[in-house]
Amino acid sequence: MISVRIADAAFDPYQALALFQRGHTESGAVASFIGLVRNQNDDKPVATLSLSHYPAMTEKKLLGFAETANNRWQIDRVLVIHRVGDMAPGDPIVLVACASAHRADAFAATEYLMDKLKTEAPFWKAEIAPDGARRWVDAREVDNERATRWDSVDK
Amino acid sequence: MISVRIADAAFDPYQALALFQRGHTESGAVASFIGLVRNQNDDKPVATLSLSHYPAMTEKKLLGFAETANNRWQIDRVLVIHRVGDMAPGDPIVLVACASAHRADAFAATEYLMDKLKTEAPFWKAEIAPDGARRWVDAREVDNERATRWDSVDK
Amino acid sequence: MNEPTIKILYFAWVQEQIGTDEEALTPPADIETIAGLVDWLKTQSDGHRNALSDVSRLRFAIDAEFADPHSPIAGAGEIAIFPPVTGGMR
Amino acid sequence: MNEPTIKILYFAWVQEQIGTDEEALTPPADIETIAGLVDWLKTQSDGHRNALSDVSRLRFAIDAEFADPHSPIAGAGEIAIFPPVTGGMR
Repeated sequence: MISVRIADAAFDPYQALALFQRGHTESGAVASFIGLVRNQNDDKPVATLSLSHYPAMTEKKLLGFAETANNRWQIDRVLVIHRVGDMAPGDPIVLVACASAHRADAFAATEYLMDKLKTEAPFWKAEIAPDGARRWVDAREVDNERATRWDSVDK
Repeated sequence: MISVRIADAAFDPYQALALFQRGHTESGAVASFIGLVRNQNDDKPVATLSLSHYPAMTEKKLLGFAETANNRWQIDRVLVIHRVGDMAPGDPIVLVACASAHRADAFAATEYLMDKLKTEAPFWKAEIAPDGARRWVDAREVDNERATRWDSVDK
Repeated sequence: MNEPTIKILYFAWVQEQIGTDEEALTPPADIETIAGLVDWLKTQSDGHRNALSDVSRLRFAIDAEFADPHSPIAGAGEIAIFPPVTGGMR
Repeated sequence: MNEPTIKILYFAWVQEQIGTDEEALTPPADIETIAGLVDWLKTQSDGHRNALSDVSRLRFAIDAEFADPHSPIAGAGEIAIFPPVTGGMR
Protein backbone atom coordinates (compact mmCIF):
# COMPACT_ATOMS: atom_id res chain seq x y z
CA MET A 1 0.00 0.00 0.00
CA ILE A 2 1.37 3.37 -1.05
CA SER A 3 0.11 6.60 0.44
CA VAL A 4 1.40 9.98 -0.73
CA ARG A 5 0.11 13.32 0.43
CA ILE A 6 0.96 16.97 -0.17
CA ALA A 7 -0.19 18.85 2.93
CA ASP A 8 -0.97 22.55 2.56
CA ALA A 9 -1.60 22.91 6.29
CA ALA A 10 0.12 21.66 9.45
CA PHE A 11 0.09 17.89 10.00
CA ASP A 12 0.97 15.76 13.02
CA PRO A 13 3.66 13.26 11.95
CA TYR A 14 3.45 11.27 15.20
CA GLN A 15 -0.27 10.74 14.82
CA ALA A 16 0.19 9.97 11.12
CA LEU A 17 2.79 7.33 12.04
CA ALA A 18 0.48 5.79 14.64
CA LEU A 19 -2.35 5.56 12.09
CA PHE A 20 0.02 4.20 9.46
CA GLN A 21 0.85 1.18 11.61
CA ARG A 22 -2.48 0.67 13.40
CA GLY A 23 -3.95 -2.78 12.81
CA HIS A 24 -0.96 -4.06 10.84
CA THR A 25 0.57 -6.95 12.73
CA GLU A 26 2.18 -8.61 9.70
CA SER A 27 5.02 -6.11 9.32
CA GLY A 28 6.95 -5.55 12.51
CA ALA A 29 9.63 -3.15 11.29
CA VAL A 30 8.77 0.52 10.76
CA ALA A 31 11.57 2.90 9.77
CA SER A 32 10.69 6.54 9.52
CA PHE A 33 12.08 9.99 9.04
CA ILE A 34 10.57 13.21 10.28
CA GLY A 35 11.93 16.54 9.07
CA LEU A 36 11.15 19.71 10.99
CA VAL A 37 11.80 23.37 10.31
CA ARG A 38 15.02 24.46 12.01
CA ASN A 39 15.28 27.79 13.77
CA GLN A 40 18.45 28.62 11.85
CA ASN A 41 20.26 27.64 8.68
CA ASP A 42 23.93 28.34 7.94
CA ASP A 43 23.95 30.37 11.18
CA LYS A 44 21.20 32.68 9.96
CA PRO A 45 18.00 32.77 12.06
CA VAL A 46 14.83 31.57 10.32
CA ALA A 47 11.40 32.92 11.30
CA THR A 48 9.39 31.36 8.49
CA LEU A 49 10.09 28.65 5.95
CA SER A 50 8.02 29.03 2.80
CA LEU A 51 7.78 25.97 0.58
CA SER A 52 6.41 26.21 -2.94
CA HIS A 53 5.98 23.39 -5.44
CA TYR A 54 4.82 22.42 -8.93
CA PRO A 55 1.56 20.66 -8.06
CA ALA A 56 1.00 18.73 -11.30
CA MET A 57 4.48 17.28 -11.04
CA THR A 58 4.93 16.80 -7.29
CA GLU A 59 2.36 14.14 -6.63
CA LYS A 60 3.35 12.23 -9.76
CA LYS A 61 7.03 12.23 -8.74
CA LEU A 62 6.28 11.21 -5.17
CA LEU A 63 4.12 8.32 -6.33
CA GLY A 64 6.87 7.27 -8.72
CA PHE A 65 9.52 7.26 -5.97
CA ALA A 66 7.23 5.25 -3.68
CA GLU A 67 6.51 2.71 -6.42
CA THR A 68 10.21 2.30 -7.18
CA ALA A 69 10.93 1.74 -3.49
CA ASN A 70 8.08 -0.74 -3.30
CA ASN A 71 9.48 -2.71 -6.23
CA ARG A 72 13.09 -2.61 -5.12
CA TRP A 73 12.68 -3.56 -1.44
CA GLN A 74 10.46 -5.92 0.49
CA ILE A 75 8.12 -3.38 1.99
CA ASP A 76 4.48 -3.76 2.90
CA ARG A 77 3.50 -0.11 3.17
CA VAL A 78 4.93 3.31 2.31
CA LEU A 79 3.78 6.69 3.60
CA VAL A 80 5.01 10.06 2.34
CA ILE A 81 3.64 13.38 3.60
CA HIS A 82 5.29 16.62 2.46
CA ARG A 83 4.23 20.08 3.58
CA VAL A 84 3.96 23.10 1.31
CA GLY A 85 3.21 26.71 2.30
CA ASP A 86 4.47 28.77 5.22
CA MET A 87 5.89 27.07 8.31
CA ALA A 88 7.41 28.17 11.62
CA PRO A 89 10.48 26.60 13.32
CA GLY A 90 9.56 23.23 14.79
CA ASP A 91 6.77 22.62 12.27
CA PRO A 92 6.95 19.26 10.46
CA ILE A 93 8.00 19.49 6.80
CA VAL A 94 8.15 15.85 5.81
CA LEU A 95 7.33 12.37 7.06
CA VAL A 96 8.47 9.22 5.30
CA ALA A 97 7.68 5.82 6.79
CA CYS A 98 8.22 2.30 5.44
CA ALA A 99 6.84 -0.85 7.07
CA SER A 100 8.39 -4.22 6.35
CA ALA A 101 8.94 -7.64 7.87
CA HIS A 102 12.68 -6.82 7.75
CA ARG A 103 14.35 -3.78 9.23
CA ALA A 104 17.09 -3.55 6.58
CA ASP A 105 14.49 -3.10 3.83
CA ALA A 106 12.54 -0.58 5.87
CA PHE A 107 15.67 1.52 6.47
CA ALA A 108 16.92 1.39 2.88
CA ALA A 109 13.56 2.36 1.38
CA THR A 110 13.17 5.26 3.82
CA GLU A 111 16.63 6.62 3.02
CA TYR A 112 16.01 6.23 -0.70
CA LEU A 113 12.79 8.21 -0.47
CA MET A 114 14.41 11.01 1.54
CA ASP A 115 17.24 11.32 -0.98
CA LYS A 116 14.76 11.45 -3.86
CA LEU A 117 12.56 14.04 -2.14
CA LYS A 118 15.63 16.21 -1.71
CA THR A 119 16.97 15.99 -5.25
CA GLU A 120 14.14 15.11 -7.62
CA ALA A 121 10.87 16.47 -6.30
CA PRO A 122 9.81 19.94 -7.47
CA PHE A 123 9.86 21.75 -4.13
CA TRP A 124 11.57 25.08 -3.43
CA LYS A 125 12.35 26.52 -0.04
CA ALA A 126 12.54 30.21 0.84
CA GLU A 127 13.65 31.29 4.29
CA ILE A 128 12.30 34.45 5.83
CA ALA A 129 14.48 36.00 8.55
CA PRO A 130 13.05 37.68 11.67
CA ASP A 131 13.64 41.07 9.96
CA GLY A 132 11.50 39.97 7.00
CA ALA A 133 14.39 39.39 4.56
CA ARG A 134 13.57 36.59 2.15
CA ARG A 135 16.22 34.19 0.83
CA TRP A 136 15.81 31.29 -1.59
CA VAL A 137 17.62 28.20 -0.32
CA ASP A 138 20.33 26.92 -2.66
CA ALA A 139 20.59 23.28 -3.66
CA ARG A 140 23.67 21.58 -2.27
CA GLU A 141 26.02 19.45 -4.32
CA VAL A 142 26.42 16.93 -1.49
CA ASP A 143 22.75 15.97 -1.82
CA ASN A 144 23.11 15.18 -5.50
CA GLU A 145 26.20 13.10 -4.80
CA ARG A 146 24.38 11.25 -2.04
CA ALA A 147 21.46 10.53 -4.36
CA THR A 148 23.70 8.95 -7.01
CA ARG A 149 24.08 5.85 -4.83
CA TRP A 150 20.56 4.89 -5.94
CA ASP A 151 21.31 5.08 -9.66
CA SER A 152 21.16 1.30 -10.00
CA VAL A 153 17.80 1.23 -8.21
CA ASP A 154 16.29 3.77 -10.57
CA LYS A 155 17.38 1.99 -13.74
CA MET B 1 21.26 14.07 25.37
CA ILE B 2 20.99 10.32 25.71
CA SER B 3 17.87 8.67 27.05
CA VAL B 4 17.64 4.90 27.52
CA ARG B 5 14.72 3.05 29.07
CA ILE B 6 13.79 -0.56 29.71
CA ALA B 7 10.00 -0.67 29.77
CA ASP B 8 8.34 -3.50 31.69
CA ALA B 9 4.86 -2.40 30.58
CA ALA B 10 3.34 -1.22 27.29
CA PHE B 11 4.63 2.09 25.93
CA ASP B 12 3.39 4.37 23.15
CA PRO B 13 6.25 4.88 20.67
CA TYR B 14 4.39 7.60 18.74
CA GLN B 15 3.84 9.67 21.86
CA ALA B 16 7.43 9.00 22.97
CA LEU B 17 8.67 10.25 19.60
CA ALA B 18 6.52 13.39 19.84
CA LEU B 19 7.90 14.14 23.32
CA PHE B 20 11.44 13.39 22.17
CA GLN B 21 11.30 16.16 19.58
CA ARG B 22 9.04 18.66 21.36
CA GLY B 23 10.69 22.04 21.83
CA HIS B 24 13.83 21.12 19.90
CA THR B 25 14.08 23.40 16.89
CA GLU B 26 17.85 23.12 16.48
CA SER B 27 17.86 19.61 15.03
CA GLY B 28 15.52 19.19 12.10
CA ALA B 29 16.23 15.57 11.15
CA VAL B 30 14.72 12.76 13.20
CA ALA B 31 15.27 9.19 12.05
CA SER B 32 13.52 6.48 13.99
CA PHE B 33 12.76 2.82 14.08
CA ILE B 34 9.75 1.20 15.72
CA GLY B 35 9.62 -2.56 16.14
CA LEU B 36 6.31 -4.27 16.82
CA VAL B 37 5.35 -7.83 17.68
CA ARG B 38 4.42 -9.72 14.54
CA ASN B 39 1.47 -12.11 14.48
CA GLN B 40 3.65 -14.86 13.00
CA ASN B 41 7.28 -15.82 12.68
CA ASP B 42 8.69 -18.34 10.21
CA ASP B 43 5.06 -19.09 9.24
CA LYS B 44 4.16 -20.07 12.80
CA PRO B 45 1.41 -18.02 14.50
CA VAL B 46 2.46 -16.07 17.60
CA ALA B 47 -0.03 -15.30 20.40
CA THR B 48 2.43 -13.89 22.94
CA LEU B 49 6.02 -12.73 22.73
CA SER B 50 7.83 -13.02 26.03
CA LEU B 51 11.04 -11.02 26.36
CA SER B 52 13.45 -11.62 29.22
CA HIS B 53 16.71 -9.83 29.90
CA TYR B 54 19.71 -9.51 32.22
CA PRO B 55 18.80 -6.26 33.97
CA ALA B 56 22.23 -5.35 35.41
CA MET B 57 23.75 -5.70 31.96
CA THR B 58 21.00 -4.39 29.69
CA GLU B 59 20.90 -0.79 30.71
CA LYS B 60 24.70 -0.59 30.79
CA LYS B 61 24.97 -2.01 27.26
CA LEU B 62 22.24 0.27 25.89
CA LEU B 63 23.89 3.34 27.38
CA GLY B 64 27.21 2.21 25.89
CA PHE B 65 25.72 1.82 22.40
CA ALA B 66 24.06 5.24 22.63
CA GLU B 67 27.31 6.87 23.76
CA THR B 68 29.24 5.27 20.92
CA ALA B 69 26.64 6.50 18.42
CA ASN B 70 26.77 9.94 19.97
CA ASN B 71 30.56 10.07 19.59
CA ARG B 72 30.68 8.64 16.09
CA TRP B 73 27.94 10.69 14.42
CA GLN B 74 26.76 14.28 14.68
CA ILE B 75 23.63 13.70 16.68
CA ASP B 76 21.94 15.98 19.17
CA ARG B 77 19.72 13.49 20.97
CA VAL B 78 19.29 9.71 21.19
CA LEU B 79 16.30 7.82 22.55
CA VAL B 80 16.16 4.05 23.11
CA ILE B 81 13.15 2.30 24.66
CA HIS B 82 13.09 -1.50 24.76
CA ARG B 83 10.22 -3.56 26.16
CA VAL B 84 10.62 -6.63 28.34
CA GLY B 85 7.89 -8.99 29.59
CA ASP B 86 4.86 -10.43 27.78
CA MET B 87 3.53 -8.75 24.63
CA ALA B 88 0.72 -9.38 22.13
CA PRO B 89 0.95 -9.00 18.33
CA GLY B 90 1.03 -5.33 17.42
CA ASP B 91 2.58 -4.27 20.73
CA PRO B 92 5.70 -2.11 20.44
CA ILE B 93 8.96 -3.87 21.35
CA VAL B 94 11.50 -1.21 20.60
CA LEU B 95 11.84 2.45 19.66
CA VAL B 96 15.11 4.03 18.60
CA ALA B 97 15.23 7.68 17.54
CA CYS B 98 18.15 9.96 16.68
CA ALA B 99 17.85 13.71 16.13
CA SER B 100 20.46 15.58 14.18
CA ALA B 101 20.95 18.61 11.98
CA HIS B 102 21.78 16.16 9.16
CA ARG B 103 19.65 13.28 7.98
CA ALA B 104 22.59 11.03 7.02
CA ASP B 105 23.89 11.04 10.60
CA ALA B 106 20.42 10.46 12.03
CA PHE B 107 19.88 7.44 9.75
CA ALA B 108 23.32 5.90 10.36
CA ALA B 109 23.10 6.20 14.15
CA THR B 110 19.60 4.69 14.20
CA GLU B 111 20.68 1.70 12.09
CA TYR B 112 23.77 1.22 14.24
CA LEU B 113 21.69 1.13 17.40
CA MET B 114 19.20 -1.36 15.94
CA ASP B 115 22.02 -3.68 14.85
CA LYS B 116 23.60 -3.50 18.30
CA LEU B 117 20.30 -4.12 20.10
CA LYS B 118 19.85 -7.22 17.99
CA THR B 119 23.29 -8.72 18.47
CA GLU B 120 24.84 -7.38 21.68
CA ALA B 121 22.12 -6.58 24.18
CA PRO B 122 21.16 -9.34 26.64
CA PHE B 123 17.55 -9.89 25.59
CA TRP B 124 15.94 -13.23 24.83
CA LYS B 125 12.67 -13.78 23.01
CA ALA B 126 10.30 -16.68 23.56
CA GLU B 127 7.25 -17.09 21.33
CA ILE B 128 4.07 -18.62 22.67
CA ALA B 129 1.76 -20.13 20.05
CA PRO B 130 -2.05 -19.93 20.26
CA ASP B 131 -2.04 -23.53 21.58
CA GLY B 132 0.29 -22.50 24.42
CA ALA B 133 3.46 -24.08 23.00
CA ARG B 134 6.52 -22.10 23.99
CA ARG B 135 9.54 -21.74 21.70
CA TRP B 136 12.79 -19.84 22.30
CA VAL B 137 13.72 -17.74 19.28
CA ASP B 138 17.08 -18.65 17.75
CA ALA B 139 19.69 -16.02 16.92
CA ARG B 140 20.28 -15.62 13.20
CA GLU B 141 23.70 -15.56 11.60
CA VAL B 142 22.63 -12.80 9.19
CA ASP B 143 22.23 -10.39 12.10
CA ASN B 144 25.77 -10.98 13.29
CA GLU B 145 27.08 -10.47 9.77
CA ARG B 146 25.10 -7.28 9.45
CA ALA B 147 26.48 -6.00 12.74
CA THR B 148 30.11 -6.52 11.66
CA ARG B 149 29.83 -3.48 9.38
CA TRP B 150 30.14 -1.35 12.52
CA ASP B 151 33.38 -2.96 13.70
CA SER B 152 35.37 0.15 12.85
CA VAL B 153 32.89 2.31 14.79
CA ASP B 154 33.22 0.18 17.91
CA LYS B 155 37.02 0.21 17.95
CA MET C 1 0.89 28.29 -40.55
CA ASN C 2 -0.38 28.08 -36.95
CA GLU C 3 2.35 27.70 -34.33
CA PRO C 4 1.04 26.05 -31.19
CA THR C 5 0.61 27.94 -27.93
CA ILE C 6 2.64 26.58 -25.03
CA LYS C 7 1.90 27.13 -21.37
CA ILE C 8 5.11 28.27 -19.65
CA LEU C 9 5.33 27.91 -15.84
CA TYR C 10 7.88 29.59 -13.57
CA PHE C 11 8.73 28.70 -10.00
CA ALA C 12 10.68 30.11 -7.04
CA TRP C 13 13.06 32.99 -7.84
CA VAL C 14 12.51 32.54 -11.58
CA GLN C 15 8.85 33.32 -10.97
CA GLU C 16 9.72 36.30 -8.75
CA GLN C 17 12.12 37.82 -11.26
CA ILE C 18 9.82 37.34 -14.26
CA GLY C 19 6.87 38.58 -12.26
CA THR C 20 4.38 35.91 -13.25
CA ASP C 21 3.81 32.24 -12.43
CA GLU C 22 2.44 31.30 -15.82
CA GLU C 23 2.03 32.60 -19.34
CA ALA C 24 0.71 31.22 -22.64
CA LEU C 25 3.13 31.94 -25.47
CA THR C 26 3.55 31.02 -29.11
CA PRO C 27 7.26 30.64 -29.84
CA PRO C 28 8.43 30.90 -33.47
CA ALA C 29 8.30 27.65 -35.41
CA ASP C 30 12.09 27.40 -35.74
CA ILE C 31 12.59 26.93 -32.01
CA GLU C 32 13.20 23.26 -31.41
CA THR C 33 14.69 22.81 -27.95
CA ILE C 34 14.40 24.09 -24.42
CA ALA C 35 17.65 26.03 -24.90
CA GLY C 36 16.18 27.72 -27.97
CA LEU C 37 13.00 28.53 -26.11
CA VAL C 38 14.97 30.09 -23.23
CA ASP C 39 16.94 32.29 -25.64
CA TRP C 40 13.68 33.48 -27.20
CA LEU C 41 12.04 34.03 -23.80
CA LYS C 42 14.94 36.30 -22.80
CA THR C 43 13.78 38.74 -25.50
CA GLN C 44 10.33 39.09 -23.91
CA SER C 45 11.20 41.50 -21.07
CA ASP C 46 13.99 42.68 -18.76
CA GLY C 47 12.60 40.36 -16.08
CA HIS C 48 12.85 37.37 -18.43
CA ARG C 49 16.36 38.33 -19.43
CA ASN C 50 17.54 38.62 -15.83
CA ALA C 51 15.84 35.46 -14.62
CA LEU C 52 17.00 33.30 -17.53
CA SER C 53 20.49 34.74 -18.07
CA ASP C 54 22.42 31.81 -16.57
CA VAL C 55 21.05 28.55 -17.93
CA SER C 56 23.32 26.52 -15.61
CA ARG C 57 21.22 27.76 -12.69
CA LEU C 58 17.97 26.60 -14.30
CA ARG C 59 16.14 23.30 -14.44
CA PHE C 60 13.27 22.33 -16.74
CA ALA C 61 10.27 20.09 -17.09
CA ILE C 62 8.17 19.24 -20.12
CA ASP C 63 4.64 18.13 -19.28
CA ALA C 64 5.69 17.50 -15.67
CA GLU C 65 8.76 15.37 -16.47
CA PHE C 66 12.32 16.63 -15.99
CA ALA C 67 13.95 17.76 -19.23
CA ASP C 68 17.29 19.32 -20.15
CA PRO C 69 18.37 22.16 -22.45
CA HIS C 70 18.69 19.78 -25.41
CA SER C 71 15.21 18.30 -25.00
CA PRO C 72 12.96 18.90 -28.04
CA ILE C 73 9.84 20.90 -27.28
CA ALA C 74 7.73 19.63 -30.19
CA GLY C 75 4.35 18.57 -28.91
CA ALA C 76 4.86 20.03 -25.44
CA GLY C 77 1.73 21.37 -23.77
CA GLU C 78 3.38 22.73 -20.65
CA ILE C 79 6.99 23.72 -20.02
CA ALA C 80 8.23 24.63 -16.56
CA ILE C 81 11.39 26.60 -15.74
CA PHE C 82 12.74 26.68 -12.21
CA PRO C 83 15.86 26.60 -10.00
CA PRO C 84 17.36 23.32 -8.73
CA VAL C 85 14.90 21.75 -6.29
CA THR C 86 15.34 22.10 -2.53
CA GLY C 87 12.68 19.99 -0.85
CA GLY C 88 13.05 17.27 1.75
CA MET C 89 15.57 17.76 4.54
CA ARG C 90 19.27 18.42 4.86
CA MET D 1 42.07 -21.79 52.02
CA ASN D 2 38.78 -20.01 51.37
CA GLU D 3 37.58 -20.24 47.79
CA PRO D 4 35.33 -17.30 46.90
CA THR D 5 31.61 -17.75 46.34
CA ILE D 6 30.46 -16.72 42.86
CA LYS D 7 26.93 -15.76 41.90
CA ILE D 8 25.96 -17.71 38.78
CA LEU D 9 23.03 -16.38 36.70
CA TYR D 10 21.13 -18.30 34.01
CA PHE D 11 18.83 -16.88 31.34
CA ALA D 12 16.31 -18.08 28.74
CA TRP D 13 16.36 -21.82 28.03
CA VAL D 14 19.51 -22.31 30.09
CA GLN D 15 17.52 -21.06 33.08
CA GLU D 16 14.56 -23.30 32.21
CA GLN D 17 16.66 -26.43 31.84
CA ILE D 18 18.67 -25.85 35.00
CA GLY D 19 15.53 -24.91 36.90
CA THR D 20 16.85 -21.80 38.63
CA ASP D 21 17.71 -18.25 37.64
CA GLU D 22 20.56 -17.83 40.09
CA GLU D 23 22.73 -19.78 42.49
CA ALA D 24 25.70 -18.97 44.70
CA LEU D 25 28.45 -21.56 44.26
CA THR D 26 32.03 -22.06 45.35
CA PRO D 27 33.95 -23.68 42.49
CA PRO D 28 37.20 -25.53 43.32
CA ALA D 29 40.29 -23.33 43.35
CA ASP D 30 41.82 -25.02 40.30
CA ILE D 31 39.10 -23.73 37.99
CA GLU D 32 40.51 -20.79 36.10
CA THR D 33 38.29 -20.09 33.11
CA ILE D 34 34.66 -19.96 32.06
CA ALA D 35 35.16 -23.26 30.20
CA GLY D 36 36.47 -24.89 33.35
CA LEU D 37 33.57 -23.51 35.34
CA VAL D 38 31.06 -24.89 32.85
CA ASP D 39 32.62 -28.36 33.00
CA TRP D 40 32.38 -28.27 36.78
CA LEU D 41 28.78 -26.96 36.71
CA LYS D 42 27.79 -29.92 34.52
CA THR D 43 28.53 -32.22 37.48
CA GLN D 44 25.99 -30.42 39.69
CA SER D 45 22.78 -31.98 38.33
CA ASP D 46 21.17 -33.59 35.30
CA GLY D 47 19.61 -30.22 34.50
CA HIS D 48 23.02 -28.55 34.52
CA ARG D 49 24.49 -31.29 32.36
CA ASN D 50 21.73 -30.99 29.76
CA ALA D 51 21.67 -27.22 29.64
CA LEU D 52 25.44 -26.82 29.41
CA SER D 53 26.28 -29.82 27.20
CA ASP D 54 27.01 -27.83 24.02
CA VAL D 55 29.23 -24.87 24.81
CA SER D 56 28.97 -23.57 21.24
CA ARG D 57 25.31 -22.73 21.98
CA LEU D 58 26.21 -20.73 25.08
CA ARG D 59 27.31 -17.19 25.70
CA PHE D 60 28.81 -15.72 28.87
CA ALA D 61 29.22 -12.56 30.85
CA ILE D 62 31.50 -11.77 33.78
CA ASP D 63 30.25 -8.94 35.97
CA ALA D 64 27.85 -7.84 33.20
CA GLU D 65 30.45 -7.73 30.41
CA PHE D 66 30.54 -10.30 27.61
CA ALA D 67 33.21 -12.96 28.10
CA ASP D 68 34.25 -16.10 26.23
CA PRO D 69 35.15 -19.65 27.28
CA HIS D 70 38.82 -18.70 27.68
CA SER D 71 38.13 -15.71 29.93
CA PRO D 72 39.67 -16.06 33.41
CA ILE D 73 37.16 -16.03 36.24
CA ALA D 74 39.53 -14.86 38.97
CA GLY D 75 37.93 -12.00 40.88
CA ALA D 76 34.53 -12.43 39.24
CA GLY D 77 31.58 -11.60 41.47
CA GLU D 78 28.84 -12.60 39.03
CA ILE D 79 28.97 -14.91 36.04
CA ALA D 80 26.03 -15.22 33.64
CA ILE D 81 25.40 -18.10 31.22
CA PHE D 82 22.83 -17.75 28.47
CA PRO D 83 21.98 -18.47 24.80
CA PRO D 84 22.91 -16.04 21.98
CA VAL D 85 20.88 -12.87 22.40
CA THR D 86 17.71 -12.25 20.37
CA GLY D 87 16.50 -8.74 21.18
CA GLY D 88 15.71 -5.90 18.82
CA MET D 89 13.90 -6.66 15.57
CA ARG D 90 14.43 -8.83 12.54
